[in-house]
Amino acid sequence: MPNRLPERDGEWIDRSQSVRFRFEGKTHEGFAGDVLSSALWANGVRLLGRSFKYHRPRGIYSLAGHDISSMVEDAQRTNLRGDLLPIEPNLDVRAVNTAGSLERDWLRITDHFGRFMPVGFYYKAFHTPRRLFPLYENRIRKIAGLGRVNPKGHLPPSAKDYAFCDFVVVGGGPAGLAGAIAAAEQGLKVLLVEEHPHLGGSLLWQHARDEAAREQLKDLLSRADALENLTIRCGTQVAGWYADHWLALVDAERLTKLRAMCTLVATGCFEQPAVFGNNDLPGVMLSSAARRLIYLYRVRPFERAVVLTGNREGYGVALDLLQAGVHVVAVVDLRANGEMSDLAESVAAAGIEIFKHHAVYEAVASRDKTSVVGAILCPLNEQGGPESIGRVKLSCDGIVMSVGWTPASGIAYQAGLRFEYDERVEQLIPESESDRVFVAGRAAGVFDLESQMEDGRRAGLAAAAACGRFEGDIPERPVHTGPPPSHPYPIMPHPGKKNFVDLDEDLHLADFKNAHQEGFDNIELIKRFTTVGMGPTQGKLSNFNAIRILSRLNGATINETGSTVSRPFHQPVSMAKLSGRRFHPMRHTPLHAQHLALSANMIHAGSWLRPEYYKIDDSSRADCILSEAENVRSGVGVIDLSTLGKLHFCGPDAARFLEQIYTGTFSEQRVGRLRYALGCDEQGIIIEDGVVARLSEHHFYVTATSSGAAGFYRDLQRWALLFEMDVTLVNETGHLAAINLAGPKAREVLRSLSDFALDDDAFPYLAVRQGHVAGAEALLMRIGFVGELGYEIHIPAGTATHVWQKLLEAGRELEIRPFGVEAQRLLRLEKGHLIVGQDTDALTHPYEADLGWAIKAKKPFFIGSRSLQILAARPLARQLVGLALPQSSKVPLPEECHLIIEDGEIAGRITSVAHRTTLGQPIAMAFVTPEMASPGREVTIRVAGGKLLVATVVPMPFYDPENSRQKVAD
Amino acid sequence: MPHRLLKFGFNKEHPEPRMFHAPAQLKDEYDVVIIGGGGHGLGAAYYLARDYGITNVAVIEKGYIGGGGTGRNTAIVRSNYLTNEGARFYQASIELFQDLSREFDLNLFYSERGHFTLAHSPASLRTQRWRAEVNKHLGIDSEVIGPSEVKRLVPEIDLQCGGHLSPIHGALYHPPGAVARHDAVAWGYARGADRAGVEIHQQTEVTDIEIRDHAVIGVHTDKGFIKTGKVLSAVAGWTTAITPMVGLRTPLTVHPLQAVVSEPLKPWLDKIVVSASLHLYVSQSARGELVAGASLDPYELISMRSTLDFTEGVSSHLVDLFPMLGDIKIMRQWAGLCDMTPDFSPIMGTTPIDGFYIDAGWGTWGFKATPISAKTMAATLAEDKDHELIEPFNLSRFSRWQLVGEKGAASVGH
Amino acid sequence: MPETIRQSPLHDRLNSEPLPAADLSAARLGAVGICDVSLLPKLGVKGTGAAGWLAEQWLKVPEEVYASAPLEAGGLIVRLGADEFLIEAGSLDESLAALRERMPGDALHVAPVAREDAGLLLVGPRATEMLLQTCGYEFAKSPDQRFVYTRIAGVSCGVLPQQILGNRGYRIWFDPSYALYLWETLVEIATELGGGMVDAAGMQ
Amino acid sequence: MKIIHCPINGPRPLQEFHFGGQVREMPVGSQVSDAEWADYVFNRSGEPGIQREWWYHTASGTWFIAERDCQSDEFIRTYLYGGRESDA
Repeated sequence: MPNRLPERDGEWIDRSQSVRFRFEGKTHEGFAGDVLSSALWANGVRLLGRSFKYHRPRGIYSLAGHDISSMVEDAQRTNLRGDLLPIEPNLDVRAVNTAGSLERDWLRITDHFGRFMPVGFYYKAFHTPRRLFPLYENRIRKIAGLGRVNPKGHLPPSAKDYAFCDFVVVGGGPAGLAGAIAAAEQGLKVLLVEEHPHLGGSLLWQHARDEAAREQLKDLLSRADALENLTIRCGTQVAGWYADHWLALVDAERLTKLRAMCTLVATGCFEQPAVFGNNDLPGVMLSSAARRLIYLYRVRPFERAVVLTGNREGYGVALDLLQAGVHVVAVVDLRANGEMSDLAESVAAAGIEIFKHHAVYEAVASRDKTSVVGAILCPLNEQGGPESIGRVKLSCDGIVMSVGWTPASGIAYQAGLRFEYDERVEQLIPESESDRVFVAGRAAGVFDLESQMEDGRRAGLAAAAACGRFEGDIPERPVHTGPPPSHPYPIMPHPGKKNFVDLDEDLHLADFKNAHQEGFDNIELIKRFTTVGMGPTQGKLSNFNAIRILSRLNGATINETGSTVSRPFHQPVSMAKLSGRRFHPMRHTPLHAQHLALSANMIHAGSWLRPEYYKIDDSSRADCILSEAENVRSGVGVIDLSTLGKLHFCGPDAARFLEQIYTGTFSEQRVGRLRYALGCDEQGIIIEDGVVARLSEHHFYVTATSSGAAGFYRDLQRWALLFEMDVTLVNETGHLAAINLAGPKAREVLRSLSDFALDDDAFPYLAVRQGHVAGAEALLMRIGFVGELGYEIHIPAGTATHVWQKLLEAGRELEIRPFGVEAQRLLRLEKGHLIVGQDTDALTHPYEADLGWAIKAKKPFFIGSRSLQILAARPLARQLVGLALPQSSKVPLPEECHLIIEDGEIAGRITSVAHRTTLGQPIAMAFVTPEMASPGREVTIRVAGGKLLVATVVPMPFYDPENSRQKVAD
Repeated sequence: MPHRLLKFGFNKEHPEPRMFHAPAQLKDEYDVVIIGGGGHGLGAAYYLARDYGITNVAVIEKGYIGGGGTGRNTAIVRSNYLTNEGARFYQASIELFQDLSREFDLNLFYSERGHFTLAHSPASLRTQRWRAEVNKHLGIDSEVIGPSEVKRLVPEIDLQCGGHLSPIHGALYHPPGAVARHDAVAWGYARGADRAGVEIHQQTEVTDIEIRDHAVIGVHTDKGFIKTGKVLSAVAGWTTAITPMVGLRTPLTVHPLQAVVSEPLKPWLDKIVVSASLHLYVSQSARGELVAGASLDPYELISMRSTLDFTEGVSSHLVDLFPMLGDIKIMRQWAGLCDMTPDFSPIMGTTPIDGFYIDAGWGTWGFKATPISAKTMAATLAEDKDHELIEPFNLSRFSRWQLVGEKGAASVGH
Repeated sequence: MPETIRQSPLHDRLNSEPLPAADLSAARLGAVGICDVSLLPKLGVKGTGAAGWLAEQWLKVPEEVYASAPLEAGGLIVRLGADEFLIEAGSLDESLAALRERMPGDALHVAPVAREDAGLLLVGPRATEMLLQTCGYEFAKSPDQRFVYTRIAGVSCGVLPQQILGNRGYRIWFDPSYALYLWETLVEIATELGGGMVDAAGMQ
Repeated sequence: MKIIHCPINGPRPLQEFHFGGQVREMPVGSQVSDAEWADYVFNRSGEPGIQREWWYHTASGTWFIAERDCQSDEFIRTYLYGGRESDA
């Protein structure tokens, strides 16, 4: 580690733990606490990555993950940021987006063709001739993108959690710490979140040479430590701020969703680069990066450095470099008058040459173009632009940029604050604060260290006041005095070399000029056309320079130019963390284990799991289904109907309420009897059907469709309010099980288990009875959905297994068998019963579905009644009919949703079909035009492969049209 | 390298003129005022000029061109709709799209990738088959395919969806399904309209519409009054702010629709994958980013704020479908506005107010309809009669109880 | 009704693995233990006459919505709303069945509600942490014995925070059709936190 | 995530709720024309600004009314239907 500096108080590395890791196939050594970039730089490795478009060499730039210069991948993960990636013993990474290797990336050739690829070039070529575009596109796709997805990658689910506090402080620098302490001292429950592994923020590097500042940090940390109601989370980023102080916190392990009452944004600033020729070469870096290297990782950034500055900070950086053993060749100051403070004297005293009103015009590249070997300076003219005469070339291996800042304002923007440009600091500062969102410190344009802490304290007290914990006076925000910390236009045109504005997207100054020339002259349009700020770091280092450039081009102020909107995330967040442990609630009927024991093939039905059919060895699915159905027709079967909605309507208005909900009448329904119930929405569209059982004068028990039950119950609750009904609604859907015992031998099975009379007189068709079955409290409904003698047995869920087993035992001699959803669908189709949602669609009204009989139009009102009145007066557009399909044909039988074609036009569609039935004849239900709906009419179906099949309209039901089977007497 | 790029290398100055101009001020009178400088509004202006020679047209845009739904959608183009009316309409749109780069001489990166609508249940597969059959009837390339075919075409997919969701039963495969550079569509229309003499006024807001005797006579803007007898409202998510100006009631409700992009990746997904059950759609852009979206936000809101629960949900479903994506990072999220109709079809054409034309109800399907809606609205304005393709979409269909039910094909936002 | 015919919705799931031994249960309770109390008999009473009827049955009816009160015979009563109550017996006895028998057959304003809820207890010092992984409600701020309706891992639940074995614990009721899902989810999290399923004995 | 103040359950995150649409007055069917009825069935206000809406707290089954600015997403107040009001 040739560039490692001696040990120093406050360094982040642990020299007792050396760590060997691999980069681009070579082994390197660093210390625990190093990130990849710092460890490589310590070892003299300066080529860390290649750029997105031109594959230019890149080194350390921000050392904060605000550029994509060092993006790497390993066998599992990709797009890892070297600036933020801790080195670990088994780390083995390579740069992303290189063809061949990082050093020999053959795509670096694209750099030479840059002039053929101006801004938006891809809009202007490749589209003619049209047939060639896919070829071009394929090439472009291949070279675009950064990391490769590992096709076998499979991160285990991580936990996600929720957290709560009164006051969240984003950023653990001087302002954030002071704010958190002030609020915690007032009794607020405070959470301070710091994205780096250690607290201190700018105190750690910007003020590192200042002994007093180091003491201040220690003091802040010990005060913070003493406060029990102040929690600190380091190594955690606030990825986004959402409505009502809902924050996404992301650390190495997980996503935490934090609910706060107030937010302090004390996120500091992103240092901004200068724009000059070759300003992306390895060796050109932000002053904050150089200082992070020196103070956090103890790495000497260069041998010989030139400092380009436009503020006081640059002089401090020069002294920092000097102290780190760097030969500082020159300080180049953009400002006409240079620096007036004592710092300038110290710099001059150290023998460093100061070039006032000069700029670095170009970084001189080594022959292999992978490092800086010099800097060309130029004097500036009155407008601040480069003079063509008087240029100076200095030899150096590093150029440090200290030209200004832009607030890390993303969280504040997301929290609804707006920023405006302030010429006192030449940066954006918050236009105002809300009563619960505060900004303090450098993000608010407060740069003096004492003032930053004062500003933090102010915000902490304001938060305490907002939470009702503080009533005293809240101080004003300190105002910046002295020269601005940022230079208003650190941007030098260079006709020959690329001078980058956006390093993610490889955009240089000319791209902006050209885009503007083409009419993209407002900030949003220029962003979209150039793609500035759209790369992985979302413009942290480029957006503001783009605004400065556009303002110049438009001759407008920064405030007139405006800015683009900040959106989450602050740094990208992995989908594994975002998704976390997945909660997909699934519902099981109480008989689930019974079905599994009977080899059921389970399928998802909405949120439920249901038996599709029960597997029998060596039998096909279709055989199993048909034999289940046949067993119901000839013997007896049981099906689990526990997914049905099960609702009670109780109270004096119960009948009246039902009549307003459903199309039928219920007030004169006899106690102990059942009625079919059809529900429409306000448009008159069918949404529900079920059975209403009258248990007593004021008590009805109602079944609803499995998929619709939850929503239907919710709607019922609202209708009860709206109609001002004295009715108590109870939803027992999950609390009750339902088993349908069906088939000619059903009664025989039930007889030995029930405590009430089952003969036709005592318990006729369409009657309901309450009693016990196999000792369990039960409600029985005699219905014939499948067209046979049948009893729907409703019992408490806890007794379902017992009752099911008793039924199977009692029916063993009669060869009782369970049947699944598919057999039931077949049986009901044979009976001509429609299924809402399958035989009806989002626009089907009852008249189309042959359910006009279920509408009691004389009722004064029910939901949908007025609409149905309108629909009834209109000619029908379609009608649901039964179709007999040919038994043997060379043409395949239709599938559901195959179309009916008449005169070359679509005239309907199959809604349900059964190829094999207990009738021996394939049948279907279909929508057809009314002209085609009469029995005997032949219709043509377009089936698989476009073939045409002729079928015949027949009356429904297909099976037992007299309904004698379900009414059967013993 | 295409020869068209050579000029950039050998010219000292950037050899490109302005694509569109920024007129200093509004004229007193225009033949047509188009509210909304998105793809639809600019396109209508373009076709009014190209097909009908009507060029005294102002496009009034309160922000910047293409800044609404045009620039916020996930740029998917398809025509595998459920109804006759819908499928014909969107198919006509695809046909225009396919030739638009040539017509504009601007590469829209119109890229046919193939579009899958996954079915996770037999019921969903039925709807897909319905769509496929209607499509085939109209000559649109769509087919229902089984799970193994899905796996063959998109090998990264987990047919079991992680095991805790309903597995994939099959899909509707629509080979012409495409993506395009959405911004460029607006720019292309803007350039074409601008060249024909149409004025595009950005950062200009319509504040009211003047009506006399049930007819439009002018438009108030924040930059002054304009006389005109014909106004087209083509503002999608902002329609409910415009229609009250003319006293028109509509079924529109506005919901945000959000989307996310991942960091750029080397290409691995060259298809467009949609799952209605998982509320997910995803494709990979030419830049390498995964662009993904889901269903509408669950309540009405005329705001483009983002939510975390959206990103959590869409990530979760992406990982359900593609388990390898756990490590991949979401870079940015955003939202657009969707003006939803009860039947998931647009509202287009003439209105009860003479001279007020509406192009709205674009919900989540506005981008893919851009060329055809622009063209048919231009025809409707020029001839003051609904173009044949959009007759079924007239606002009056609701009072006539003749809805065009597209929910089965459009309920997931893409 | 013979007791044996009733089963917890988790019956088969719990039968598939043996109950943890006492020492394992104790170790898990050092983090978070989860146990099934679904079989405790429950009764719901709903309707505008519910409060009055319960008072007539000599039950101490909680006045406020979401207040709960212990029953003299063991168990507890929770006021779920202005017009709705949940009663859970303290043991597998028949007392609630008797109460249910006394309900009028066709009262205008009192309706019995079949409550077959799954019932879980979360016990141990990390119980709150476990809820923080599954629920966006801040239980740290809600008092003991005060009922809360919320969502846990996507399932609508009723939660009663209680002191159990010296820690803040939680009694959770929910639709039994979600029992298997929620149990698997919570046990997975509990296991990560160093806990897991524990024997219900001694939990009450 | 938005916090919604349920009049019964207090402040809760949005995910505990279901949106029930705008509050609309149903006309008496027999007293309105077909066109007026269609207007009720299909048309909505949808304008930017404050609207009255139905919201449902799922776990407790509570329907209530919210006055909300559908542009700023600010809940102005919530109250039970025809019942007591509470500030949002």
